Amino acid sequence: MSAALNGLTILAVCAGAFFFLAGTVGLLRFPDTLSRLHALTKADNLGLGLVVLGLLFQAEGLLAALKLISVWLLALLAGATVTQLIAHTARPSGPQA
Amino acid sequence: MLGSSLKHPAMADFLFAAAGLVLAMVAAGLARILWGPGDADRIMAAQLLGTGGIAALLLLGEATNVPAALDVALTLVLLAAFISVAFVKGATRSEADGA
Amino acid sequence: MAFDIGLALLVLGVGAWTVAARDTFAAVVGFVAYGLLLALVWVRLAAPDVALTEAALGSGLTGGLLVSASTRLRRAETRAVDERQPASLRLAAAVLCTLVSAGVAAIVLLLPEPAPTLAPQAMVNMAATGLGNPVTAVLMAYRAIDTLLETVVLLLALVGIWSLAPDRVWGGVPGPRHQAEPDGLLTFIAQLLVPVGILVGIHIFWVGSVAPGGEFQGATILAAMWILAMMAGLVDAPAVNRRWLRLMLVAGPAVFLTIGLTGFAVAGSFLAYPEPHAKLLILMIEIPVTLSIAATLALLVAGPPERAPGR
Amino acid sequence: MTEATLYGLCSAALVGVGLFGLIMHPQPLRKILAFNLIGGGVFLLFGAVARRGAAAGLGGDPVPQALVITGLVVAFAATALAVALLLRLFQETGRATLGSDG
Repeated sequence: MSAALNGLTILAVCAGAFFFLAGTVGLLRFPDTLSRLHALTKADNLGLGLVVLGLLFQAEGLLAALKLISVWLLALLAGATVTQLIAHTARPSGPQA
Repeated sequence: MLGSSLKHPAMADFLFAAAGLVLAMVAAGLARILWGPGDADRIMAAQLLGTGGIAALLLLGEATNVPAALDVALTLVLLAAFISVAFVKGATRSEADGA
Repeated sequence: MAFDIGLALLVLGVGAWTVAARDTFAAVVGFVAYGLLLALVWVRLAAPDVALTEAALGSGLTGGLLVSASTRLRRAETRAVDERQPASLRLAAAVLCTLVSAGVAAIVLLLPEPAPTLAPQAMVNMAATGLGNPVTAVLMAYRAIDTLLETVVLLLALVGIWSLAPDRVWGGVPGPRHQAEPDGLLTFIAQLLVPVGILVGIHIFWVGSVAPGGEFQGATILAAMWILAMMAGLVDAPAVNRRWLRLMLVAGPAVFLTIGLTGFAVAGSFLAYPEPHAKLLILMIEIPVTLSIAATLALLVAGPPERAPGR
Repeated sequence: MTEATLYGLCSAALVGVGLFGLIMHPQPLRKILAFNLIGGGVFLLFGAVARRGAAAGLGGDPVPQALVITGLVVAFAATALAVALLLRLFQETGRATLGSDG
């Protein structure tokens, strides 16, 4: 049972690390602000989400699990909303790249 | 949700390595702050560092058995949102100042 | 070890970038990243209490303050001509700074062995305070006078900021009035984040007696949430001449001082707690102190009054 | 080398880097940033000393750790005051630089 949970943790954390890689590549390679924004939100949400999922299999107790999920939800909410706000402030002057 | 008292030492090593890996990739993204060109890009790079840093922190906390790392992560995520809102508000205020 | 070397180099690189960046805003973003990385370093140095403070205050609240200041000063900064210092001065400064660094590095390498430590004394006496977190025990019991003075320092800084107000808005309301847009994104995020943040702030304050956390960390989060609510237009900043506000600001230090002085009568010296009641007394101090610190920190960020006080 | 020594050396370098910024930048906001950078370095030095003092089942000496928490709060108060002064200067004069002719 524990071995299965450990396996799930390894799988999810590895997938999460992959999405961080994708986000970094997107941030460095995409030509304009808005498409970089798009790449970044994907990486953010999925990368952190998968790491959190992986760690959930190791969590001790309900409070720790709840905190892990809250970290992800808050990052998701803040990230998405802030991305929108930034997109608004970036628009009037056009993509600056 | 099994206690980590059963945690395999190899698991701690793996999580530790994963923390390093995520941090290294995010550090590469930091080059965005160096290049700019716009404020929005810089905030985005900082946000990627924020999310990656939080992921690294969670992995590190689990690997080295520091449960308080969860509270640090919660604090970071709340304050990151606060900083981004301060940026948006400051930018609009700067326009108002100039008008 | 490889992880630590990488992290140390990353901290140094981001720190150097903060100094080297041509654009001030970029430097500020670098500083926020620097703070986040330092929080990771503090976890590595087995100091989760400091990691929390760094995340909340050193990086978070300071970062927000500097981000809004730098966006507001943008206009003035672009006008300021890029005055490069002469090469001779740069060289002299570089030599000086290298010497200072070398001096500090020498101190690090020559630290006495075995390292002196107060950890055993802190642990032995912790039982008497009824607390389970040695850092909180140091802040609230052994070095309580530092903590008391610190709350006073915060108030003095706030008095300094308020005294920068022009005459016509003396005692008025800090910052511009932010309009809430009922369907706005900012209103939405604030309505969701603020309650969660308040919960997290109280949690971190509350666990501080037994686990990493405490009044400064909790108060900082509460302060950030108050500012967030102000920026989203959910609440307006209070006029700084309001009596309830003044009371809230001094309540913490006042209770702290009163209990400290009572120490003379009941336990023989200033800030001594009679043993069976130590934990209760510390809690009685901590709750008003947390509220006072939260209000003070938020008003420090809000700045001097900019609008005349309403009635 | 232990991690305490490693981060101690890192703190030494940070103090130097921050000091350089404090001396060289003409803009006050950059000086405030550099001041905070130095602060981070000094606090890290305390952290290294605290880590070396690990004993009695604790990962570090709680006394320097508590001092760092106090220091962070005071550094914040000083930063807030400095920023308020700077913004006031900007409001009065429209400039955000020091010196006779900006």
